[in-house]
Amino acid sequence: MDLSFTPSEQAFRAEARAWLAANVPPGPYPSGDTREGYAWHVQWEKKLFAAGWSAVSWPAAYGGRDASLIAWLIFEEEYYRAGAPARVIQNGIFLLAPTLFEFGTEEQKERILRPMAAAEVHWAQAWSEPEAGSDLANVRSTAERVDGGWRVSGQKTWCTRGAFCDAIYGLFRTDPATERHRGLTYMMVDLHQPGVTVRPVERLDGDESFAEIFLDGAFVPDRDVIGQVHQGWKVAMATTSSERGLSLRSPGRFLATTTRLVDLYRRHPDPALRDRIADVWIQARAYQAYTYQTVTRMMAGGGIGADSSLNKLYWSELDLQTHTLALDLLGPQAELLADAPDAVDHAEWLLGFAFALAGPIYAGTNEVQRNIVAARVLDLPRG
Amino acid sequence: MDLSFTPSEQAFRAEARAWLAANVPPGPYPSGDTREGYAWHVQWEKKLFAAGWSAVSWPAAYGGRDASLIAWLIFEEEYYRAGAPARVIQNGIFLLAPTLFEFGTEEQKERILRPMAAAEVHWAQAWSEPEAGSDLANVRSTAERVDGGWRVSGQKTWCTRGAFCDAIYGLFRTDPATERHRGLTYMMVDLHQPGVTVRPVERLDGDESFAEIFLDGAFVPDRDVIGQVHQGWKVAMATTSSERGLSLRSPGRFLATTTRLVDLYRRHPDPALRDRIADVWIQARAYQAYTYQTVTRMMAGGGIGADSSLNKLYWSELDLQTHTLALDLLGPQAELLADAPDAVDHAEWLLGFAFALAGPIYAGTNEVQRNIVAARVLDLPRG
Amino acid sequence: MHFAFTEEQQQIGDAVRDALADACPAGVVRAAWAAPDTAVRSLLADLGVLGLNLPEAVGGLGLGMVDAVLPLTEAGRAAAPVALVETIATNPTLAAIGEADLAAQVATGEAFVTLRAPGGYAVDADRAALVLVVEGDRVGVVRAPRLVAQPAVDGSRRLFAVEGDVEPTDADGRELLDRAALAAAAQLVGLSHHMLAMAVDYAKTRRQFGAPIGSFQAVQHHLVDALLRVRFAAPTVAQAAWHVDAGTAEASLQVAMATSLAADAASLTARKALQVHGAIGYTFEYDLHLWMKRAWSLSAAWGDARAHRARVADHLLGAPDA
Amino acid sequence: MHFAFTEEQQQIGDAVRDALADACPAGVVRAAWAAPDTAVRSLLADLGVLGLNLPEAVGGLGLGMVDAVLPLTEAGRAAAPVALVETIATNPTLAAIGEADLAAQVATGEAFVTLRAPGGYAVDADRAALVLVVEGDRVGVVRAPRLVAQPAVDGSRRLFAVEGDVEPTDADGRELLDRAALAAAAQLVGLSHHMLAMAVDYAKTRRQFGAPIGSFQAVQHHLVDALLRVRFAAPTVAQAAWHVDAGTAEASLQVAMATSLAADAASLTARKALQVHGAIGYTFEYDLHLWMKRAWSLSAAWGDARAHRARVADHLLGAPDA
Repeated sequence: MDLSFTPSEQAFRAEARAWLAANVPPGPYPSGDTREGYAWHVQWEKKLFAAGWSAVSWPAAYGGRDASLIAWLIFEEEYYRAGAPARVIQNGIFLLAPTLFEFGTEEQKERILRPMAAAEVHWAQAWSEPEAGSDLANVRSTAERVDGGWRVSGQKTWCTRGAFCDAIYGLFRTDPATERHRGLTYMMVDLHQPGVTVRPVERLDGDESFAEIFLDGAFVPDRDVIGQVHQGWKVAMATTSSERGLSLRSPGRFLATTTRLVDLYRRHPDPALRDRIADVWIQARAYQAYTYQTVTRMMAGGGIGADSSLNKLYWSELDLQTHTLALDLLGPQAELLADAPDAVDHAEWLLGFAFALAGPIYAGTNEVQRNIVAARVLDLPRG
Repeated sequence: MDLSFTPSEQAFRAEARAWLAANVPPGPYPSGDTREGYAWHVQWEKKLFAAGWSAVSWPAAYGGRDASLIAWLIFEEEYYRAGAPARVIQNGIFLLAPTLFEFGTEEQKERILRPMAAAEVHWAQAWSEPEAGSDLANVRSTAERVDGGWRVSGQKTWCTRGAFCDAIYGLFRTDPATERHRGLTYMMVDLHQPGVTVRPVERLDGDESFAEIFLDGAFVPDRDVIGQVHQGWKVAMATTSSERGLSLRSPGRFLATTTRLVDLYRRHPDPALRDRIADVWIQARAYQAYTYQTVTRMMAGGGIGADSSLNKLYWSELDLQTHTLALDLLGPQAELLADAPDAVDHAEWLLGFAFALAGPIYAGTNEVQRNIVAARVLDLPRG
Repeated sequence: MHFAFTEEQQQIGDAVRDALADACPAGVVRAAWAAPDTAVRSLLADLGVLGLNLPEAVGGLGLGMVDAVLPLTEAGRAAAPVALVETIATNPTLAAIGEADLAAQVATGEAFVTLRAPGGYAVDADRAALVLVVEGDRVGVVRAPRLVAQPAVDGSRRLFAVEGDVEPTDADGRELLDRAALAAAAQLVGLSHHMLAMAVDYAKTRRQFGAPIGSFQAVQHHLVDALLRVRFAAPTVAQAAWHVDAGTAEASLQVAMATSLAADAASLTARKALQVHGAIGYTFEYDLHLWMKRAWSLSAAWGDARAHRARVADHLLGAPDA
Repeated sequence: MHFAFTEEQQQIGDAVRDALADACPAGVVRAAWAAPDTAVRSLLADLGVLGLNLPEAVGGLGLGMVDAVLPLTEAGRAAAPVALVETIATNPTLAAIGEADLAAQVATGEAFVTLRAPGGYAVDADRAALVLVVEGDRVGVVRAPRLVAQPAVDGSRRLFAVEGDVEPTDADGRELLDRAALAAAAQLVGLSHHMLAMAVDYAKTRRQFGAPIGSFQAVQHHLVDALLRVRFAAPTVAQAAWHVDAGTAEASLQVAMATSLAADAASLTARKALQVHGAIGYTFEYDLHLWMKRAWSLSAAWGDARAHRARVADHLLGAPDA
């Protein structure tokens, strides 16, 4: 056990910190979940990519730096510490890319990864359907075999930033005779083609970033199938329980948020909340320690397994506690929007609270995550 | 709505308060859950009965005062306020008696109630069996028809103070062809007879008050069946969801405990706990308000229904919060037993904490209570 | 001791409920985000609710806070886009400071009086004939306020910062704030009832894993937890109202208790209702957020749960640094 | 950055675990309530655990707190009725204050040194060659203590109030208390693991409503909640130990973090384990209470979760009345 950072890790941190200090634009930033804000963020993503910071853990061949997972955690810590813009391309680089690294062909990696990290091609996840929310295996969208590929039809929903993206990835039923987990195939679908209709859906905070995507015979060439045909569930789950469980919300985010909460307390003190503020600050650091432990194990060849579900439970509940506390500190100013003259910190705590409320829902509800942990970690009988 | 007390309610309160002030012995009292302590408590119960305070809401004919439910709540408030001894006969007067009032024959009421309230005949509940805990309908004990009555066999468990009692009440399967809720009969069983073996079981706090009761052909005369043969489930449930839901833990208990917690705070202050202390003090008073509302409805002819489950959830969770807070205030002294020279308040907070931990388990686990509320109050589909 | 609303009180509550069910469906709440409501306020005037606690001499019903609890609860249930807290709170003050003419206009809905929350803002101040403020323990009047709009999370609650000369009065400030907090608590109970009902309905119909999600224990227990908090908060609101009307020494303490419980209940219910709905509840087009945002707003505007508990703690335990 | 125990550290932990599984079943823990243990303490001496962090010169292993984490955790898992917290905490102090001979006897199990908790008591003080106390920021020694037995909830932890002349030393009191708190935290992690394992086993075998109770979502989620707290507490204990060994400036803060998390995890796990067991868990003859009582005791003796969070709060936010 050596919890100090190696000279090269320290050098990496110093380089990241210096670059961010010199390049992170002053806030507040527009929301990346509106069309105008998204365009602003894409410019930032391009700048990040140009400097080699878009996907540090990727091979240099695809625009990364071959950084270790430890270094990636360090970069994330520095990124959030600097208050840099939220990553609007994260559903590509953090959710699709790990799948491509594990199951993609060389051709796919060559073709897809660099434009993804460069923010030239924009990716949205398309896991949910109207009848497949928590019950992800209940996919109704179909793919019919045609010459050179597939014709896909159906409805995908809650596609984050789907209205601004170029392509989606998700599961399609390629074997009509099957049910649930069997007979599904993991596909990427170009949105710029006939047979695709994208309907933006506003979130409760007013941002328009959700999309419903209606597919009616859109074409998916064979080269856009990831992994084996009919083996999509395995492909999706393997990456869910590998790196994706780690990368969705890295500790740096919560370290930064709780540090800012401490700063907020200094401006809006309330002694009755000291204990709870210390508690969330500690929990964020526990999440950091846990993650360094996990990453050490992964770098030695271990997997993350169902720990990704424990991770998700921990950070989502921590995030909600943190933002609730911030609103408690703010009192009458808590409810003000960013355009209110009296708004504190550009209303980031209210916006953060609203987003934190979604944490126990997205990426698999916390009820489903608890079921998964009960079954896979505690080996309890299925209900 | 009139939340003031009528002159007669006020007079009743004054009379109770005066009698208790003159008669409640100075503490600490021995535990009513040890054999020696039980004997001490029985003497107190006899004194209470002699003065007419044992079961104030009962008809005078059985030793009560014909007091209204409001008056009963008032008496309970005064009783706990005075710090009077815990009622060791409560499983008779609060759990069996309501059943007798609703389903008992005149003969049964004449024969059983007065000796019960007078602490001459001692009653223990016998609901649980090894295979029927949360799943109360899974009763295995049987009753076989014989001349003039029944021969009962089986094992009852977790009979509180069963080792010191004379008789039990519970459900027995009278129709061997039935399963679950059907074919059960509500019976009272004299423990002083052949075919009865009582094994005391120590609780985690060291008191010996649990008992396992083994029945092997013990006799139950017909006159000790309550309600119709084979209709025992209905009899048991009707009273569970009527007065019993109210009487098991009346608000007076929690008003007194939280008032004593405030006193403890004054002796062991800790500003970080002010908010939580105010919270439990408020909740105790919310339970009081809720109960007066319920009782007003009942006195107008309404029932309590599944509200008894909401009650149980509320007071059991409140009690645990209250005692946890007390131990937090006590710090290093929290873990001391009553015979430790440094023990605070005769270790009542530690003992109360241990007992509070049982609250979410006994009288139907809180998980089962939540299921009941979901089904009966919210009308949610059964799982 | 008789802990129940009278038949008359129930009837007024039912009448408000029925009227709002017709006149104030979710679409009307949503519309008030774009264009401030006038119709629902008129309806409440017609029902007598706006003058409920004004003297009969000025066209009011001459009733008290206990009578106001059910109408307020029902306005909360409907998320009526009306600053009813301010009206119910300020009505007795108007009578006390001799603003009889204005009071008469309030009862008919012709005029509106608002109240600046301590450390906070005044709703609909741009439409108000008068802004009341509390300074020290007394009420002050701002007749020519300078207003700055402060857009907030609930688009139907139009907040304004208020500055300007304060004309002092002898009216009791604590009583005014207690009425406001209590009125908000009653609305929070109603808001909670509705959010819970939406979630229960959704849980009965939404199917996943081949069953209605309301059949899963985790979902059931979420909803029961919310119900538990709402059920035990509601009677304390009525109780506090009784103490306010009776002018007992513990009225303000009772208000603090009720408000803290109602605010906690509403916060928890909002969270559980959203969780049970999942993503659909997170959209702007689904109605749940209209109720959630009102709940967030009302549960903090007049002192949040913790602030009211701090008042109770001060009463019980002495001042914090004592 | 390498966040993992070494193979050697794992091996020592496994050895302690295996040895205690054999030599310290629940019956041995229970027996220690009646007659103080000597056998398990001897075993730990034989395994080198008692001298783990004493210099090799006095017969110790010359290791540090990181090395002690797994043995402590395993002693917690077994609820070993041994005052190991006191030994691991006081060992470095003995070396520092020149008690080399005594230290050598501690390593072999011939002698025992105890430590009075701040505001509290000293375990097994009647069997101790020396009682250490902390006064101000320094360690003091009580060589001829007057002891008063203070019976407490865990019958295997024999507490004594300690009075007597205090001989001052230069040894650092904060470091001593941090080692004690951290050792307790490691034991709490082990205790939690065992309570959770008992509850999981019970939930798999106990049937109600025609199914193992572990198949019900409510029971599953109780157990997952406990697991979550234990899993995220454990690495912070190792991390704090590393900071203590490295002597970093934030070592004491890290101990406060780890201790608060471990204490909360153990309290929650005790409660959930009892709830899942139901009445059987509430009996004296079932073993769960032996672990619960140890957890209650250890989670408060060296400062409870809140006290350690208060240290963190002071660090982050300044003094409370600042």
